[in-house]
Amino acid sequence: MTEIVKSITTPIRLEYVYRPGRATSRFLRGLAEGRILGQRCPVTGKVYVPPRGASPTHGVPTEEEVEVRDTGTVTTFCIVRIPSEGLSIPPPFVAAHILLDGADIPFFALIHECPFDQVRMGMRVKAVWVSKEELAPTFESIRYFKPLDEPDAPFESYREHL
Amino acid sequence: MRDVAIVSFAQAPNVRCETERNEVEMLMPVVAEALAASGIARGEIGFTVSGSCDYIAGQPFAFVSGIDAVGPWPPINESHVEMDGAFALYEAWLKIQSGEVDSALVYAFGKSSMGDIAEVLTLQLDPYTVAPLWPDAVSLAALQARVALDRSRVTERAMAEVAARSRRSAKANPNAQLRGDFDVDALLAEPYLVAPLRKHDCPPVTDGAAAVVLAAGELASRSCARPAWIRGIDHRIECHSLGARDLARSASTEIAGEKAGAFTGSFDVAELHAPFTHQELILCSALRMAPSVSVNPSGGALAANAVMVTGLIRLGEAAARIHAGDARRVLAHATSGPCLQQNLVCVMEA
Amino acid sequence: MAERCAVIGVGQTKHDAKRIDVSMPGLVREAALRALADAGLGFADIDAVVIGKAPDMFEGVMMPELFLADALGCSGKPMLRVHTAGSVGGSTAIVAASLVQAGVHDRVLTVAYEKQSESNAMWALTVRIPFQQAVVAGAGGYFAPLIRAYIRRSGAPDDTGVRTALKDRTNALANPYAHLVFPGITFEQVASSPMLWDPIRYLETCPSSDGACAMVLASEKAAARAPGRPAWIHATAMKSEPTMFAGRDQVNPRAGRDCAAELYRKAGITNPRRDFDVAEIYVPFSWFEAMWMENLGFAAPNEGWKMVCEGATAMDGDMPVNCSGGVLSSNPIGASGMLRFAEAALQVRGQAGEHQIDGARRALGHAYGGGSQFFSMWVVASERP
Amino acid sequence: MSRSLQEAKHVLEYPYRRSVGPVLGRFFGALAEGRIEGVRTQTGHVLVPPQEYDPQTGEATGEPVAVASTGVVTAWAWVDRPRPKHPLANPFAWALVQLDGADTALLHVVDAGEMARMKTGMRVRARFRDERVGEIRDIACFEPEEAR
Repeated sequence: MTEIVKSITTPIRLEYVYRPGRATSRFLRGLAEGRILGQRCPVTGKVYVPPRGASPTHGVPTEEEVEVRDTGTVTTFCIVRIPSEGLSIPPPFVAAHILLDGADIPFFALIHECPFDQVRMGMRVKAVWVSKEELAPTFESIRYFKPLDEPDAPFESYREHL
Repeated sequence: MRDVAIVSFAQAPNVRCETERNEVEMLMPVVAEALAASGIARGEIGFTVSGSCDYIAGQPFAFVSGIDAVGPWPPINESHVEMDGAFALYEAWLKIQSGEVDSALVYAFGKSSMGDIAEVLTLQLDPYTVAPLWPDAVSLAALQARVALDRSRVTERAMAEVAARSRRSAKANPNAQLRGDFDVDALLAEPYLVAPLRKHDCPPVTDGAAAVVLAAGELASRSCARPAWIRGIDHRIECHSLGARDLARSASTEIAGEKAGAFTGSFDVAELHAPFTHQELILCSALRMAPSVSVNPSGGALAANAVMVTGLIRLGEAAARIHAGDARRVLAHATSGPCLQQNLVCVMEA
Repeated sequence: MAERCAVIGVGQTKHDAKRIDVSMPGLVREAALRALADAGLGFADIDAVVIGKAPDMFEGVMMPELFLADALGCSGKPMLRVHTAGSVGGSTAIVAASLVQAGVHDRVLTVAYEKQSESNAMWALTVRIPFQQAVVAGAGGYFAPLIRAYIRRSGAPDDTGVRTALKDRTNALANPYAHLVFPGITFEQVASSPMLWDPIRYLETCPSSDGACAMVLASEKAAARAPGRPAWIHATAMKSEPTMFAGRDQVNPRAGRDCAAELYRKAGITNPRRDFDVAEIYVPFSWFEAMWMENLGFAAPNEGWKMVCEGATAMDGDMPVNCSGGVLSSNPIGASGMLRFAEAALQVRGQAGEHQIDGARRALGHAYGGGSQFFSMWVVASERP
Repeated sequence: MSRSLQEAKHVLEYPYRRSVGPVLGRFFGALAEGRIEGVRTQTGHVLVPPQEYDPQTGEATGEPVAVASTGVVTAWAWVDRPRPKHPLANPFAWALVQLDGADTALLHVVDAGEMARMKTGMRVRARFRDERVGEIRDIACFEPEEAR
């Protein structure tokens, strides 16, 4: 009697070559210099960080470069409590939306140097960079954000960014 | 049926590798150009639909950022097919036929250069008994060419003549990637890539993007001096297994051609989506192309083959002949799947 | 000018974490053959097939409609493949309906599926891409901050999500096709389940399922010959907005509000809470029920949670939502949206079995996808439009 | 305008685990035993590889049918420079092989050494792997059946 096979394994491996394009290249080069560079939408004047070269609301190129600060306000966040593939740090940890000072769209980053259950909406935070020698054109140049010793921002100041 | 026409068409220059711009940056000027040519304002477009494929980009949801290129704000009526943009155009045509909208923007994008496209296309095959052997797209096309050589009037010389003619025609197409004069005897003296295919029988690897605007009735007449009216459009698929169908003919093209009205009257121009030389010969036979028809004056897929865009470009190129006043009745064809598994035929008139 | 279109056949698979007993063709055929049987038809009677699913990387097959064509009796017929992220099941049904509404075909089979057990959804959703920021912890990690923002904005009580989860998990007990089944589940069990992506608990989260859904859509002429009661499509709508832009309201996205407004205008709905008898809404994390109640106009802004807390969305409430158990109970991603549309159709056909709302005449089917940016919806009713 | 940063490699990799269903499950089971089985459609055609349905109509197929491990090449393409993922590292032919007793052709490879030995209509025989696990690659390749 032939044994019925239930399943087979079919490994798939494909290799691709990625190129970041101009806007992302400028942003990543900025990180290598310890700077956070956004781009301004020519129609709405809003500053996008990281920039993708296009205004998502108007379908036009964003060319004007704007440097934003590495401080900002936590608009909202999630406490990740389960481990999963690809995480470099053990849970629990906080992943936050951070509205950088000078930007008009939240930036995603981790928050450390603060107990995870004390992170708040409105909390003021600052980027913690890798050492000067380690700065490189990658997102990893910013290790995470840490709390600033400042009063929380009022809800009204960021409610439009939720 | 409503009268629906292609009223404008734009495409990015087809290139071997677009290193400077991401997909959105490639699409933006193309969408802007197609909209400007139609005279229909961005906010007035009734429906937007695109064609692209995650596996071309190597990441899930690759199409999502594409819509940034149209600036979908306020929110728009929008859809996406994981197929060539030609099939997105079909969905747009349906939407207009249903009476829900009067105009549509259709776009497609793909950077084939990002991966090994012949190997990426292997993932289209039956995942149980075929894909695990990793036959690449060129090898499968070569099998089909063999069947055509064995069982029909296709010859290697006729195939080389298709290649030479396509690349000669492409000299007049500023957006083409491969163009020039080639000697058929010299081509035939080249070694096989995968026998019976030589390099010239195969398409180039291409990055590209294209956009088309469709409009109905009076809006079409206002948007374009010579609209390319869609008189018939249909697409058909046939069975997947290469060993269970007749590879020497394209049965699904025959049905789609019949349904689209391709066999009533003559054509000035036909733009056929044939990435491999023998496929053009198979398609010409399936569509009963008269020798007088100018086939692929743009150079076709042999001159530029941005996968997921090539079919939409065929529709756009054919329509552009009407827009320019160079043709009165044209046929456009698009294909999907291994060895011409799925085929779309569209008949347009001035 | 559009032709009328009706649902005359509905089929779905038993949804499960691993449908190890079937191949992909077997899975889609299980749903398709049930829909055909319901419609009293065979593959030969079908004019065209429209298939939808979420990313191809879930199963590692590029454009799988090509190899599934034979399994769905498609040879010589038109076939289209839709992909609009999580809303795809809904938009696939809408594309299929437009084939009938455009007057092109009389009987269209539409199928949506996902066989997530072929890989791992968390892997496929968090593929690491060069030059881009790493995605943190899948869909839960993405949506949890939006839920937190909703709680802050609305002042909703913390147990709102628990209540929805308990309701949907209880409803699922009456649905033989549901994947997650917890007999005798209690409020305490949900409330004490572990936090995964705070504020989302384990039992407030959708599963990862293998499953498929299929429907046969028909013109008025073809529907007249159907053996069962048709569900008439009164309106469909789709709306999209960018994933991210300055000032975007991600909690109550305008694309969803605009989509509902267009849908209601087309269907003549003036008061959704009064005009609908039942709704099937795409709720992958329990809090989204309250959020979508507002987005869909069933409740005023910041008051959706009141419907949940008052029991309005329960089977015996005035606006029953997700009587099938919803996405929280079965989530074959590509099919999840079509399941909402199909369950709405089953309700107005009186064929929802143990989770039927008696006398349901008009129902809403809803799906969303991407970063709450793609919406597709339909209204189906027992009466002809 | 500054130019783009250097390119980077992106690898998309997963060992998909596919449930195969009853019809292919039996086919793969037979391959593990060094035999090839097809399936009969309602119209009497024998499909190899078998499918759960008739590719022309979508109707369910019937009982399994044993076929020979020999057959005829109905189409072939010669690969001089195999790709790393190809089943054979030496030059070989892709081929559609209609096995004796089957009505459809199976896609596989023929190890013929050189292109001059390939011909449409030639007879070939399956060479099975010694270590078989129940999958299509249990057939290592086909080879010319020159003894006949």
